Amino acid sequence: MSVIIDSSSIINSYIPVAVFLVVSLLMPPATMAMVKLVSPRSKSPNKYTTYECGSDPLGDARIQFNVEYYLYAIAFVLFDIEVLFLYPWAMIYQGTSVDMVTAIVEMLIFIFVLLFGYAYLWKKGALKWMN
Amino acid sequence: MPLNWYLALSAIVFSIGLYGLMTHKNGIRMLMCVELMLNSANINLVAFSSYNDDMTGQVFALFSIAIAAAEAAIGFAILMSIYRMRDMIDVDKLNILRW
Amino acid sequence: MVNLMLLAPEITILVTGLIVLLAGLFLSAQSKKIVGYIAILGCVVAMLLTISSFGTTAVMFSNSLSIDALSQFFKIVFLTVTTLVCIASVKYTDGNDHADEYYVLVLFATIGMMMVASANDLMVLFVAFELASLATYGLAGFEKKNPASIEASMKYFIIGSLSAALLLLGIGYVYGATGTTNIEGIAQNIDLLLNSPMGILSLVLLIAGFGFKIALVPFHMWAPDTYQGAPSLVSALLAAGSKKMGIIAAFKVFIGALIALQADWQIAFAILAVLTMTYGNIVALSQTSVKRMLAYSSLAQAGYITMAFVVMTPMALTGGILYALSHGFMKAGAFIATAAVVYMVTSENKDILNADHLDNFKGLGRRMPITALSMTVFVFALSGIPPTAGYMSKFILFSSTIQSGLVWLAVIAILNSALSLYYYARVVRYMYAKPTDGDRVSEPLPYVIALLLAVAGVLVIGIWPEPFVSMAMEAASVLI
Amino acid sequence: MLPILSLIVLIPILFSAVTFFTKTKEQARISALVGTLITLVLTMYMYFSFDSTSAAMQFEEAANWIPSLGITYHLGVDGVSMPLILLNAIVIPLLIIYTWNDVRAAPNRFYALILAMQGAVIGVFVSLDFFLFYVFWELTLVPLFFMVNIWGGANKKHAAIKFFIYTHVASLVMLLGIFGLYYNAWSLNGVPNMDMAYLIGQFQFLESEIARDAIFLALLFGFIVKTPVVPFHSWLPDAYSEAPTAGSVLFILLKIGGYGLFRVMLPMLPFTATPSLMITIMGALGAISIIYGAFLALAQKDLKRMIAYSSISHMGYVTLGAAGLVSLSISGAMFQQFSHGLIMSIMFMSCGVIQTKTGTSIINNLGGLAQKMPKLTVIMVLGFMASLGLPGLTGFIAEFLVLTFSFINMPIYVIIALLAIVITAAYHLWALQRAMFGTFNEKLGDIVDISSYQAFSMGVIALLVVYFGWHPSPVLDMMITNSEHIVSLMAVMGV
Amino acid sequence: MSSEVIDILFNPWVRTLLGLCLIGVVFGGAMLVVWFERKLSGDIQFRLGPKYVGPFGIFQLVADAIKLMTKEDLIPSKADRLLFVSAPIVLMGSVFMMLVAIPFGAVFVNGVEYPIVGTEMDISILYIEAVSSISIIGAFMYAYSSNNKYSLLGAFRNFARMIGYEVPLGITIVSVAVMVGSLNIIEIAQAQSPIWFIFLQPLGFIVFFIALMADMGRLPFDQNESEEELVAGWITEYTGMRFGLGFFAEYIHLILGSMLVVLLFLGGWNLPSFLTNVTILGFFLPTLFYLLKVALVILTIIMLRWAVPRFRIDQVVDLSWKRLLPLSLLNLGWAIMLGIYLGM
Repeated sequence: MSVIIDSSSIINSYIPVAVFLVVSLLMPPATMAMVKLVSPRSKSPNKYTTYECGSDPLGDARIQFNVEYYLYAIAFVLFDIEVLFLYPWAMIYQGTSVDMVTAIVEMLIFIFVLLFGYAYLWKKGALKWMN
Repeated sequence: MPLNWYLALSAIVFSIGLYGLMTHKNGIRMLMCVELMLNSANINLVAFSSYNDDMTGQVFALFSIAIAAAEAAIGFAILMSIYRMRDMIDVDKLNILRW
Repeated sequence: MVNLMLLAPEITILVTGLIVLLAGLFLSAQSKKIVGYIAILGCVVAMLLTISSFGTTAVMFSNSLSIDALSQFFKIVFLTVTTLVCIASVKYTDGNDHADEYYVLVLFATIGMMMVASANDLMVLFVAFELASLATYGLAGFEKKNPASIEASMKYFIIGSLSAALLLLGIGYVYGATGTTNIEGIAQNIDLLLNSPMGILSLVLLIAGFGFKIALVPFHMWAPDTYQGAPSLVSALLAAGSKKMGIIAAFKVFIGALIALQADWQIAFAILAVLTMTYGNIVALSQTSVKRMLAYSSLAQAGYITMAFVVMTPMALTGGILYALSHGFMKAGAFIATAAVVYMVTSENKDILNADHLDNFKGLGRRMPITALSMTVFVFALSGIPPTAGYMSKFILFSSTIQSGLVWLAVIAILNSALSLYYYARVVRYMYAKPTDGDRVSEPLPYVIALLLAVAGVLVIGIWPEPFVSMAMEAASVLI
Repeated sequence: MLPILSLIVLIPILFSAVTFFTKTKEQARISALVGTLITLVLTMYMYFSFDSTSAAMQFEEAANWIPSLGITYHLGVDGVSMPLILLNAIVIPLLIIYTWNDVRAAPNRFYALILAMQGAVIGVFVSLDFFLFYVFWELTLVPLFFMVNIWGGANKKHAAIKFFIYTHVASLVMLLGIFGLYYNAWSLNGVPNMDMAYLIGQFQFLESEIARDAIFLALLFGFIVKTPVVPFHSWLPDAYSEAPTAGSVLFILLKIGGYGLFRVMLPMLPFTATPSLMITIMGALGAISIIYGAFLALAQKDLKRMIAYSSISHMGYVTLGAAGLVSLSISGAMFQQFSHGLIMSIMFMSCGVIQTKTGTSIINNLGGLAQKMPKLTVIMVLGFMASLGLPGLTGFIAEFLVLTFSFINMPIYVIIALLAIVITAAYHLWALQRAMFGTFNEKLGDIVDISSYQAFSMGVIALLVVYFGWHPSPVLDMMITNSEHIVSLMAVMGV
Repeated sequence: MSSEVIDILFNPWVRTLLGLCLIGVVFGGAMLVVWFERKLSGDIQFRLGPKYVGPFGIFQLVADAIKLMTKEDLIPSKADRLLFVSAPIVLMGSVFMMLVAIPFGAVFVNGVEYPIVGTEMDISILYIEAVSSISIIGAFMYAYSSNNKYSLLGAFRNFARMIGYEVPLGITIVSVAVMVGSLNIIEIAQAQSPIWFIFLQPLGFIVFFIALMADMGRLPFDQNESEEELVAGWITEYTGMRFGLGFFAEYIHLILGSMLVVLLFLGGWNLPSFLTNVTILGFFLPTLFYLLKVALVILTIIMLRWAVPRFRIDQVVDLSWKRLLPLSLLNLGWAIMLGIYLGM
């Protein structure tokens, strides 16, 4: 596989990213400014009410969220971190710096320990939607 | 870029976190401030890693991210217990334990 | 090839933890007692493995772990405390549906502490440090229906994570200046740190980071609240185990890696030691909650141990290390005794809030004779009355302080030690001299076993300290 | 050979544990009595095979204990400790007999503490290793603390804590002194060693004169607070008077402070930087104690407190005699310890009887008890007479020796002390007169005399007081042997 | 080409310009896809779909865009104005940042390959995954700022779903990366030159495809909208161009996601070398081939919309945690075995 770009200048590969970031920050406001120019305006209080199938909205919509979401979030954190460790491992797995068997065994131990956590979550019902 | 810029960034982020931790009472906010502080340390580690041309710092940062995640999970769990019991997450109002 | 036998204690605890985790899923609340026995078995096996390999020296995993007398000694301390706590917990978690989680957290915290003891790399040290901390955050809030427990957990968590951040930042600066996280590597490249403005900064951050864990004044504010609010057995683990973890970590980092900055941190530790022991003892005088009192006394004890950093002779380090072991027995024992009292009080009256109030110790000598007698031994040991472990360790520590000419420090420590007698004796007075209308209650066997083991430890170290002293000397010789 | 010293230390402690776990009062007191009697038999055996003409350590036992710190298990007796062991071994069984019929809460613990106390005190007397010495020294605190705290009088809490803290601080200061000796010897010879005689011998090689004085003063402080000596006495009246009778007697038997003077201070004295200053301090404190204690005793309304202050006054003789630095004055001081133990036991026992029978120990509330309690009166009068120094009783011999032979070296202090004799006589007689004689105070109600158990134990002690008063040589001989040995060390000083 | 030309081409600023052109391409593509979907839906349901504006109603979308432009810009009075206004920016930002790293094909000049991409980085797949997950924050901002109960419910469901599918997605990406030993998406694409990864890791492909569908919020995973219960879910309160931006972002996400599928599993633009060595063919054939595959994937996704009913949220979550996660781990193990076997 050929290295297409000189990766020593990492900064160079992020210049487009920065430009895109700026563009993406500017594009919606620019669009909206255009809309401002061309769109009609007629004020009426009913237009600004929150939609609730036509009836008057009751109370605040910004409610506390359910516990279920939280448990998923914890599980997510657990496995996302697992993936975090998988990425660098995947990089060196093919390399020459580490013995391949060692790499596999160590990762299997890691995943094996993680599976305990997974089994625990499952059995405890943390992965069950509780509505 | 000179190393100092990264260090300054890290110091600023750390100070923001510390300030938030000291001034806020809301548990979630405090948690976020702690995460900020940990991340500022990560910036340091990664910057030093690049500066010293040594991978240890980056590996360290990975580990510390994992730890920060676990810490957040536990923090939320505790906050949730508080919320269930007291219906609020104001850390200042926890005052059973004192003399 | 890595000799995995040297890691056998850690592996044993890890496997035990996983077995407990899995077993807990398939057991009913009533039959969960068995996980406690599994945990105890695992701890005992790990302890035997550690003792059998005592004195072996090895470095493994790219020089990130080192097995030597120091690490083995502290592993023995941690395993001792965990075993005691696990034994007593059999009763505490009896019939609790979350018993398995309790043991898992205890075991994981123990692995963290053990890894800190053998860490030879700041990265491993930090990760293990946090492993133990995270597990104990959860443990402190184990009684999730108890507002005090949750509050304790929250306070512990906030301060603990702050200390983690400080520690990480400090380690980051050390790494940045020296270009390595290996403890020996840092010691070799210390010139780079000395010549850098980051030197003193990292020192301050590291002292604060470890200070929080050891609960040195002024980094102590979480400790009394947490020890008071957390379940008593967890407090035992915190005070006797996780505090020692801070001490061994500080030993490794300051003496192992940053010895060249000795002049700077010795002054800091001298001030902290004096502040800590004085503050702890003075505030402990006015406490009516026994757990809180023990927490402040634990501050004071940490202050004594910190003297080892100031004196820094082989003898003083021996004293400090031996003190860690003795304190493990004494403090764990005292908290377990308190747990037994709390258990008694709450089984009589479910809704009682401060079950560890001194008033509940009234007439304990009649109501729970074994608990009361053990508690007496522990508090006398804590205050340094011979022939107990506390006396033996204080003897070596204080005398070495005098030897090295720091008479003022020794005098402050000794006066503090005398002051501490007042509040320790008060507990004994309540137990034996105050009348009570309560009846004699039968003491739960797990508590009794744990207490008697701790008493045996305290007395054996006090009466026949030779093997322990020589072990501690060997451990200290690793540092200097 | 029989490890007799270990046995007389361990047997009381063992029986203490046994007693602690007995269920009833009968079991407790019998177990306690058996333990103390075994100790007594062993002690008598040891006493009779003791060679009183030798100043050397006898019945020595030595074993390695903590080699890495140079700490050994080293026991031995000589003429300084033998009489005090004897005193303990004799009085404590009698004390148990004295309390035979007393009614009190938790008798098993009570007797267990007495036995533990006996073991600890004898342990102090037989230890020849500083570490061991300190261990037993501190151990003596614990039983007394509980004794006062649990079975004490109205003000027990205060008294117990005060006693505990006061003497504990003193012990810690003493410990600092011990550390000083220990590390001095360690740095001199490169090996750690905690042996008493060795450390005292190495003291002279300490170069810093200030350090030498400081170590000496630290040790002295530890001992004189325990003795006690004015101005470090203030724990004593509270503790003595608040303690139950048995506790007071145990306090009396706690002669470890004075013992320390002979065992440690006097052999070290010649090598202090300023021996004459040090000896003056000791002498002055002794003389002040004598007169100050006597004056305060005169002012007391409470019989028990009066006896307590008289105890301070008597212990002043010990310090003064030790400071006299003549073999006979030192022997006198040693004999004063022995005699004081016996006499004060009688006095506190009497006072305890009065307190339990009448419900008060305020002298003014008593009166005419002799009519109702003839047996008590006889013994008590004997005790009081011995205490004020009536010739023919033990107190006289001790005080005579101290005053006469201390005069050689410190005449001024002796003259001061002589003044106190008059006061001593006054308060003794005055108290006796008001409490026991005169018209009976009817408010006290119906009073019966002492029981036969109490009469027996007090009578035996009284007989001993008389016996040793006429025939002191069984203990005095060995004291003289040893004090001559001590004085021979003083030759360096040229005194 | 001479080296100077190559130098110019690899100048980051030049590449940025190229990337900006790609934005235009994608916008056009998105409009095309919307039209295509409507037309196809009509066909599937025996309707006609857009018809009047232009041939086959192909300018319907232009008309729609003009309509959106000229609609009044409404912000509900109870809405959080700052969040309301910035939500489209975040969403668009996420999409644009993804776009910059995804190759749109490659040209072969004299047998040398030049990918058409805004930027090349050695961790591009990780980067893409990272920025794509920002879109969930944008969607949540849409919902939370509206102060509408339907929106919030939609957003919560969105969260629960995204959280579940990120993990299998990540693990399957790792399984692919393990085979290649690189996180550069271009290298991953190139590594499939003899054999596509779909054949090596069929399980991985299935998991990835499902997870990606869920990630993009396509039916049967559009629980955040579920028109029948939640009106329009997270976007209920938005009108006019603000709505349009969110809508477009979703479709661009669809296109980019399909590209990922092709790049990771369907062989990217790889063609037999005898084709690419020919300069003229090599110049356009790989890109054409690649875009064809992307179109096929899009077609499949659109058809799936009408083939599979929408899942309930609990089913969605169960599917990810209890089925896809173990399967993805299994696939990872398979990938490791393959790695040993192939000695890669």
